[in-house]
Amino acid sequence: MTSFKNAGGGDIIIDVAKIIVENKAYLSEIDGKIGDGDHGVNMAKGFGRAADRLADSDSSLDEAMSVLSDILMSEIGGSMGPLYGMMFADMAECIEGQDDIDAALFLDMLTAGVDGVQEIGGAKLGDKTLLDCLIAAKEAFAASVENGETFDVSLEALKESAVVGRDGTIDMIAKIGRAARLGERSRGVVDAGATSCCLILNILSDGVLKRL
Amino acid sequence: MTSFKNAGGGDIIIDVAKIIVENKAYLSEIDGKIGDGDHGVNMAKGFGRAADRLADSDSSLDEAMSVLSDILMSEIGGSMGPLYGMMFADMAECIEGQDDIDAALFLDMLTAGVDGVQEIGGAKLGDKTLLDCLIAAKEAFAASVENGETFDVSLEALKESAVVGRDGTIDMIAKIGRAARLGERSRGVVDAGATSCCLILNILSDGVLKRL
Amino acid sequence: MQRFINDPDNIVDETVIGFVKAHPERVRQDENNPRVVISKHAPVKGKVGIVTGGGAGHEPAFMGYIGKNMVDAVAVGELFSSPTAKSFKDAILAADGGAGVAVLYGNYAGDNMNVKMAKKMAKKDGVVIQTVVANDDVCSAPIEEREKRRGVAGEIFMWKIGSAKAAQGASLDEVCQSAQKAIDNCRSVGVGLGPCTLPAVGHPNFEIEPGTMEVGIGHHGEPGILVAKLGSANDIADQMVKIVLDDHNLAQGSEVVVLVSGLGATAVNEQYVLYARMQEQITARGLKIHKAFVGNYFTSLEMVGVTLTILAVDDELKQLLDMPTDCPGF
Amino acid sequence: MQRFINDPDNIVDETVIGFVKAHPERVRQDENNPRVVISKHAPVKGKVGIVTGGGAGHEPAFMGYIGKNMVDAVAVGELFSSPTAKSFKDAILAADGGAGVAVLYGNYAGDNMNVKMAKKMAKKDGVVIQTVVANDDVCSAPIEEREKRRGVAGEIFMWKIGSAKAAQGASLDEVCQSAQKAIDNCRSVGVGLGPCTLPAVGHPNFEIEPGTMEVGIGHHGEPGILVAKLGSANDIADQMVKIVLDDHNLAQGSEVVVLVSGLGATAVNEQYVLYARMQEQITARGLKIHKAFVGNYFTSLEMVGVTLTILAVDDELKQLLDMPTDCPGF
Ligand SMILES: Nc1ncnc2c1ncn2[C@@H]1O[C@H](COP(=O)(O)OP(=O)(O)O)[C@@H](O)[C@H]1O
Ligand SMILES: Nc1ncnc2c1ncn2[C@@H]1O[C@H](COP(=O)(O)OP(=O)(O)O)[C@@H](O)[C@H]1O
Ligand SMILES: [Mg+2]
Ligand SMILES: [Mg+2]
Ligand SMILES: [Mg+2]
Ligand SMILES: [Mg+2]
Repeated sequence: MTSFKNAGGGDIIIDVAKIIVENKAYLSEIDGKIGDGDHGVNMAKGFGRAADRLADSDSSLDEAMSVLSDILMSEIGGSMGPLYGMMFADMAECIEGQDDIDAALFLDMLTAGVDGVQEIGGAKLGDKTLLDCLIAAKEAFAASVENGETFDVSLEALKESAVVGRDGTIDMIAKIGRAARLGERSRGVVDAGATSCCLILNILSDGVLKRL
Repeated sequence: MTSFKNAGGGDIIIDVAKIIVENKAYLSEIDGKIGDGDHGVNMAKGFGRAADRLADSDSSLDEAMSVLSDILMSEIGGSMGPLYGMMFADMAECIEGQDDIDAALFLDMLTAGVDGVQEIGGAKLGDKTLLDCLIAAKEAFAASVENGETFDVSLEALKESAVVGRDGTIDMIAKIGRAARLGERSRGVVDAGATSCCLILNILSDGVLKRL
Repeated sequence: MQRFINDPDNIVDETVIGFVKAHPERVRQDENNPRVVISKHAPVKGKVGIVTGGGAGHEPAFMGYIGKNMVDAVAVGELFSSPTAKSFKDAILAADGGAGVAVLYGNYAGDNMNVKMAKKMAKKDGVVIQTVVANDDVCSAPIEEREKRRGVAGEIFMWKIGSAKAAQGASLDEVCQSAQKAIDNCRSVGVGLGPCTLPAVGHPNFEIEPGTMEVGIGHHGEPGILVAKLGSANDIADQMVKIVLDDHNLAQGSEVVVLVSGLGATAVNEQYVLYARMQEQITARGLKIHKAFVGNYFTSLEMVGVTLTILAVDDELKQLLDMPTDCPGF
Repeated sequence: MQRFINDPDNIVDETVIGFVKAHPERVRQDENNPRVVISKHAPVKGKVGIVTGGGAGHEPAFMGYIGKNMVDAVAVGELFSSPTAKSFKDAILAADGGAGVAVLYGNYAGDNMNVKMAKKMAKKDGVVIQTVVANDDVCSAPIEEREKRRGVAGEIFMWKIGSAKAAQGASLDEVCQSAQKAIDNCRSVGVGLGPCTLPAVGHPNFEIEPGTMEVGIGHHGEPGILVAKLGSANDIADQMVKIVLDDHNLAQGSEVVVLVSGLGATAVNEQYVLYARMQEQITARGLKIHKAFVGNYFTSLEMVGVTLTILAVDDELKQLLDMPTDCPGF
């Protein structure tokens, strides 16, 4: 199939949320290496609440992303509230009202997500943030679609590049956020936000793949 | 000899002070078991200062005991300031102006020390305090003198009984001071003050024995 | 030891110097006795002088409660060890404005002895002295032997009330009556979760096994009445309120003032977590809270733990307690 | 963990509840947002509203600085994590007396983003908002990139001065100018001797090897500029004063206000030991100390460590700083 239904897509967000909650300790642990060790706690709180609120709601993908975004922005705070809050808000806005989501629309959605994160956070590629995963994944998906590949093949490219983007943060020096002051001391450790972003993108893609 | 010279006896107090300083850690350790762990620190501070101030002073025994007492009372505080301060003050007063100290005068001096401690502290035999050592030692000395033993034989009796008195506190329940609230939990541990008192009495006796 | 210290033997001297340097508008050091800290306002002619003192390591107590309408002079001992008789005497002389001096201190053997000797000494200088001895620590002796109980954070209320009374121009008798009433109306309990270390000793002088807590712990780590499994904050709050109020036996509708003090190394937010529950429990018993204090008011070096103090107040005590003060401790 | 906690996920909610219960004469909780704490006096019609906020775990900051002539409303985040945009917005609305609102907060990514969003939201409600961002932490970025530095205990002076200015009836512009001047005149440094633990994580999220110290540590354990051998209190005091004053570059004879804050588990007497030496070093540099504060003013859970903050004051700042206040934090 070349597209999937927006309707019922909320279950994908429930799966995303579950994976984040499962990785709570791990995400905090990597944040602790060069940050303040709370990334998993912050993420699990927000995504966990979203999973609870979405359970049995049978929402569309955009509705579910809006619920998640609202929880992040109004109940979680920290950096994740605004960053993932804006990402999901702008992605939701992009697909709102659409019945079917094809590769082109999915790319628009990803692009809206990237822009949302950059607008609120002001970070750029190479700053050692979740953007290094998000942008790599989006670009790989865009290139694949441009090359005439199918939606599902392009999603596999997205997933692979998310991992590559995440791992690319290991050798970077943090330029923004708490770790920025560390300079060389921040090298050698994977970025926590890039790690959670990679989880999100992978589960999101898997959910779409199952529906194509 | 049946007596020793008061003059020059200050060196005995210097020796007493040195032993106390050497046992600083040990005295704190036993105090820590049922008290607040500062007995060695308190004692070493006061007795150490006395040793410094008495060095090369060639004082008499009563002068040295007065110096020690003043330091304890005006610079050390705690319980030891008043207790040992009064003990040494009253002992000094007892022998002040005497050239020679014989067994009878020595007994008067010990008795004055016991009374001084009891007057300020209000403890009695069996309360698990330094008095259990001090009174045992004094009584043994008194009994020995009464039996017609010589000064030096009586001093050996004093030394032995000081140890017995000290060890007798092991099985006691504290009735006064910080440990009193412990009840049964205070049993099985030797009393810190009795331990320092035993050291004091032993070195004091050894100093006298050398001079007889 | 991960501590900020120079020579362990100089800690108290340096603490006093730092304190006097930090609060020069409020206090000065006695010229001849560095272990006596005196209010800038003292002595006030015709006012009853208020003196306290005790071992160091409880900062901001005791020095921190010197100030306007508060304590006039404080004698400072070694860490956890009574000040000398001489220091108590010098504090008494410094506080004396001719109307007598109230020595309001805690019930520890060393303090009792040193104050007793200081009284003798100061009497020779013609000062009239009365003493009030704090004994608010419930677990340190059964109620029938209240005179054996130690003084802990309730001393702050005794000082506040005695000092306010003195500031109103009351006589020595009246000041001591109010201070005595304050401490009679006070009950405290401590719970320890982690020990403290005298720097000169270098290791904790008592142990609290991880996973346990010492209920009824004293201000120097004196063992409590019970070593229990470490409970939740709510469990601990419940136990503390129960210990204090079972002993207090207050009539329904009584008004109380509540003080939760960290012992030195307990995060301030945890103290508020405890207070949230204590407040519920106290009001559930039919009591009305007039005022509350939460923070590090009376510490024990870097002990992990808290104390709870509940003071029953009437109109007189409320008015004295609410009199404005300016001292570093509040 | 030897801590007073119930569910680690509820600590902040319980802390806020405890705080509001302990200080009912001064603060109330927003009816619709439990993470917003508001002065009993706010909003004051015609007065510029003062808002701050930040992650919890720094108690008595931020809530403790609500009060008369002080902050009007505070947004409370999770432990060490920015409040939500919504909470900042609700705090702004609660503080607004029609003369605009100054949001005086610290330079952390999360706070920057959430305040930015809150501003947008509150503008829709017609509130005029300006922000001042504290960046007093010297070791968090070189002087040329001062805009990147984090805000730490210097925020207290920014609040005090901005709030006093607002209490005098100044305009929003004037309030923000004074608050900006306060923070521009502020430099801070932290030294960590022992880590802190987020209860939900259960183990320290950074390490300080026994025998070492982290010079320049941040308020959440952010690594400093140097891991050094643990020095004596005097060595540490010297280093801290040097870091702050080398960066500050004040003229001889300048007047300063000094704040030494424990980070949560440092004994109060050690803070005074440090101050004794700091005072010597600061005055030896030709500076005059107008006022000093020593205590647990801005903590980091149960971190072992201290911060030193030096604020250069002129007549305006002195007058604003000395204006009486009544808030739990002071
Ligand atoms: N400006 C930014 N833009 C994008 N991502 C960012 C930005 N600042 C921080 N991050 C991401 O946030 C992650 C940390 O998140 P978290 O630990 O939850 O928040 P905090 O840093 O407030 O404790 C970092 O690993 C990084 O990926
Ligand atoms: N009232 C008393 N009479 C005699 N000895 C006492 C009395 N109270 C305490 N002691 C002695 O003091 C010792 C403790 O001394 P120390 O640790 O220096 O003082 P503190 O108990 O004030 O910390 C006890 O072991 C006991 O022998
Ligand atoms: Mg983090
Ligand atoms: Mg002791
Ligand atoms: Mg002691
Ligand atoms: Mg954080």
